[in-house]
Amino acid sequence: MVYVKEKVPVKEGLFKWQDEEAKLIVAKCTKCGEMVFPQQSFCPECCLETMEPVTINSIGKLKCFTRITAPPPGYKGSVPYTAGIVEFPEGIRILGITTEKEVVNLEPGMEMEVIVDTAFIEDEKEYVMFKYKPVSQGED
Amino acid sequence: MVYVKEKVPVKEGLFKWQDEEAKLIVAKCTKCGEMVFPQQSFCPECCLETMEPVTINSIGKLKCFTRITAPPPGYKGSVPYTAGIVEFPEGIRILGITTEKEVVNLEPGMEMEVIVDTAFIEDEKEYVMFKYKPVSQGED
Amino acid sequence: MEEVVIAGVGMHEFGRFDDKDYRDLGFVAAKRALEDANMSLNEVQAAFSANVYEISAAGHNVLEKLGVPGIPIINVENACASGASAVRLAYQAIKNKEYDVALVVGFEKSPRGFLPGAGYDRWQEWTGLGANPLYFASSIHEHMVEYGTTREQLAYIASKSHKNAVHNPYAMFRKELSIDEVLNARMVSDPLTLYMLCAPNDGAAAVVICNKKVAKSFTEKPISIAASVLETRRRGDMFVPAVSAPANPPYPTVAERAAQSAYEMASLGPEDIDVAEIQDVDAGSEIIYSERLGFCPIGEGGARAEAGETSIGGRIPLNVNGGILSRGEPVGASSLGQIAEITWQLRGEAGVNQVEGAKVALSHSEGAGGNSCVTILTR
Amino acid sequence: MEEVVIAGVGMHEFGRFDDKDYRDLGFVAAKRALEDANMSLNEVQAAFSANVYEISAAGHNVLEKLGVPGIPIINVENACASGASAVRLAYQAIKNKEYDVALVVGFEKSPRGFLPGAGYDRWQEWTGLGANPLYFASSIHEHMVEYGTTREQLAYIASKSHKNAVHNPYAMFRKELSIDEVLNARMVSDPLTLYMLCAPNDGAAAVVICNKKVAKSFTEKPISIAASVLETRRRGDMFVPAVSAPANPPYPTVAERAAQSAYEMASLGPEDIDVAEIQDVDAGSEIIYSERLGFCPIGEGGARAEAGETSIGGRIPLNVNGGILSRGEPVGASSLGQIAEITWQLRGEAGVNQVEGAKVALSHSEGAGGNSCVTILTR
Ligand SMILES: [Zn+2]
Ligand SMILES: [Zn+2]
Repeated sequence: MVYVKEKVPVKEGLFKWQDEEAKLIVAKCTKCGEMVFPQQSFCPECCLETMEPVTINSIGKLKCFTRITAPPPGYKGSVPYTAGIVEFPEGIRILGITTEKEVVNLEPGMEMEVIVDTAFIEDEKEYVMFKYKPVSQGED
Repeated sequence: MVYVKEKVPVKEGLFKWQDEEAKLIVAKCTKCGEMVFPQQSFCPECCLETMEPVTINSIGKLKCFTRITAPPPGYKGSVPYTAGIVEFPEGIRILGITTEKEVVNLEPGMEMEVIVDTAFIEDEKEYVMFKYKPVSQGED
Repeated sequence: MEEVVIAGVGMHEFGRFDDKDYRDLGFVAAKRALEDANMSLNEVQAAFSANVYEISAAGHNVLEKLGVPGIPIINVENACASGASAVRLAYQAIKNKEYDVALVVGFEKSPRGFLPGAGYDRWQEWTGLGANPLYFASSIHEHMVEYGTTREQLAYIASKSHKNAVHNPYAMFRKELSIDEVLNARMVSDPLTLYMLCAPNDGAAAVVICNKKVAKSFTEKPISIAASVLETRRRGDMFVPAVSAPANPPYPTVAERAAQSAYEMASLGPEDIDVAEIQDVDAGSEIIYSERLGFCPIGEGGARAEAGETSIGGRIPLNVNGGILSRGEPVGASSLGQIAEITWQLRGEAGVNQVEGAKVALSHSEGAGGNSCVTILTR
Repeated sequence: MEEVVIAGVGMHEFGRFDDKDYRDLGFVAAKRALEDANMSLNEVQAAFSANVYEISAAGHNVLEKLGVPGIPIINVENACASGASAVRLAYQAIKNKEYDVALVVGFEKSPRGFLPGAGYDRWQEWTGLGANPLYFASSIHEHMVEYGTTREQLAYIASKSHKNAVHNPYAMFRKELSIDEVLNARMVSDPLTLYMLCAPNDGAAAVVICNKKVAKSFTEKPISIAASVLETRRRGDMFVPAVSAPANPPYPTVAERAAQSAYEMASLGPEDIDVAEIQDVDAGSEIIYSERLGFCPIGEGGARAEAGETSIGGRIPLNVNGGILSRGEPVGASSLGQIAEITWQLRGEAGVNQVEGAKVALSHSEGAGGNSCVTILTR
């Protein structure tokens, strides 16, 4: 068992997670409505500093996915793992890791829930990351 | 004492050294006379494949020099060391390491002789390199 | 506005050459291109290099071996589209009479394994999102879901590539592979097996670009540059290393935009293209791009390929010398390799894989950063 | 042929910023330059980035933070002259009506210690010849031997730089240094002490380049680009990483050639320059280049500096905001920093270090590969 002093996100501002429901934070343009994840201050379309952070629905539809068997550069987790693109009702598609190791557990079009889970542990810190979890499988 | 199986040059084609007087090999253009070190097949001036290898006089004049105290990237020798530009009678200036650790042993304009000496030892191989040695100091 | 032609092309073989450094590779390609153009570096007024993984002054160091005439040299890095981006700079400069002759040389010693440095942020790398094949696999998987593209069609593309490459002396892989062999190979990023993904490798390619009038004194086989386009992704393209995209962007993809600009510039359409080298960085990309470049309707790329339309002798032969899947991808050199190959096609010098009577050819490269280049050549 | 102006400039401070990556630095500089030009990225039609040490699509990744308008982006690497080389591409493209507005952004997170990747062959590195300061030190030592330039004159240059930098918010070193402090500092590469050599560091700078007619709708203080030149060394310049040179080359150095081309292009001479930022990568370089750029006779650079001619208020003030010696050198950003500084000078916005009435200014950058850029601006 690894001793963990604190939990920290892999990057600040990606998701809400502490003492509240896990939700992705996107930036939304107050002028044109464009959304971008991770959040940034300039709108990709308007090219103006018109974005504000908003959270989106924690459930979306899985559009496509893949399974990776060899660790890519800098990866601190275990292989194999799966990743996919989820389309959220607000109209944004976001690439993320899923909770599943095998694609057999995934179906195009299935509902996925955003959860926050351990990414890796390093220097007594538990780094947490958003992941997509199939809604059908083991809901609360 | 490090065991050395063989002596090899730091790069082939830089200098003559085995069983003969140490001499730098330059490429000389058969068309315009331009010389370049290390040798290459194209003339820097004519841009044609008109170069042939020739050796040059093993003694030249020291134009300028410096002393380096911290090891640069990839350096396999010891610090401090000195390096300088020697101008050879054929009309080419070549940058090289000297045998001296201190600039106090060097004078602008002094005659320097090309010798071949140990650069470093690695994997039981002694890598040899040309160096400039003051002619006044300990000639044979 | 001057007319611009390709006066010479040259390649160093693509593969793994552990005893050569990037200078050796670039030197050979540039030397061959200059020889092909009956020129020396003395005739060249500006040079552009294309490379990703070297640090500094790489083009300068390559060209030193061919002469030191003091011309301006610019090193360009635009990922997989580096070479074609550099061609565009040379093309524009010659079109605008800045120079009469420019040399573009691309070269690469690719690192082994997954390519680093595509621009991922640290958190993407840490969590496993920093993997290029993940992007390629996701794209083609969505295509499969939406249009019924099959694994067999992906395998067909890879098998076609390897069959084409048998006769290409510049390709890394020159052995035929059956559809079964492709399907049964190690799964790298589902649905892409090892043979459906290109291998980054070493290599070099060079192109001499020239004012058409000036070219006459050097070569009797100039090939015209009818279009040279570089576009960059908008938000709809969730390209390496982007993490999100709008669900239904109301504008075309970057490949569509680059193709459209190129067709307009050349006053030609996709129906006029006789042969094309397109960014088959994986088998899925060949399918997707064959649609986006206008060679068949959206969704039909897999079926059309399987029906032989993109094979030699088919309606629109794609990657007839094996493409990136068989040549491998020395990133900086890759798109110049494409341009060399289609130049040979238009000259009728492509040997066994010659597309008979090819008059118009297209090269398409696309990669990290969302760069998309389309170059159209005519004879 | 269109007239070309600088419509806006911006810098991120030069220094060490361990908590920021290159994207953060480039973003700030680009944002400030666009704000200065009263533009957003939507007005920009093409972008050029200047960077040495990032791997791929670096400019794309920086600009993403300001918008994703799909414009062509080209990443340029030309060592210390990367920024000015990119400016030249933008300048040529706008002059030739390819675009009306282009953004050039340079950024760097320099590695610590001796800079790697200057293009040395392995044997040079192994044997100790792969060290940039060795080249700088040799050059100025020969100058000392030939013309009697003194260590005190070198120290004077460094001291002048540090004095000038006190009021420059973008400089890394803003503390005055006496001539004795410079002379007594650690000897790095004889005769160059620590304070006579620039420190590679982090930073960013950006320039908005614009068609003069179009600029009128955005800014009331356009600065004209009278010349933008890139030349590359001939054999006589034994520049990093060259090992040999002819003893008596019958042609000018690359700095002389670049300056000559620039003066011709601008129809101006060195006597017309009111203020200049030149490549003081070390104190010796400032002396040598002050001569090669025509600001004083060959051999007199050290004495003229010591006599105050190159100080603020002198005949030809050089590096009046501290130059590279005090700003430090974020390699890709460095020459854009020069251009930003002289733009402020010509606008009369340079504060304490303003050269009164400056109408014509020059920027000179030179580095690995033998790149030499000279840019002349006028108001
Ligand atoms: Zn907006
Ligand atoms: Zn010659």
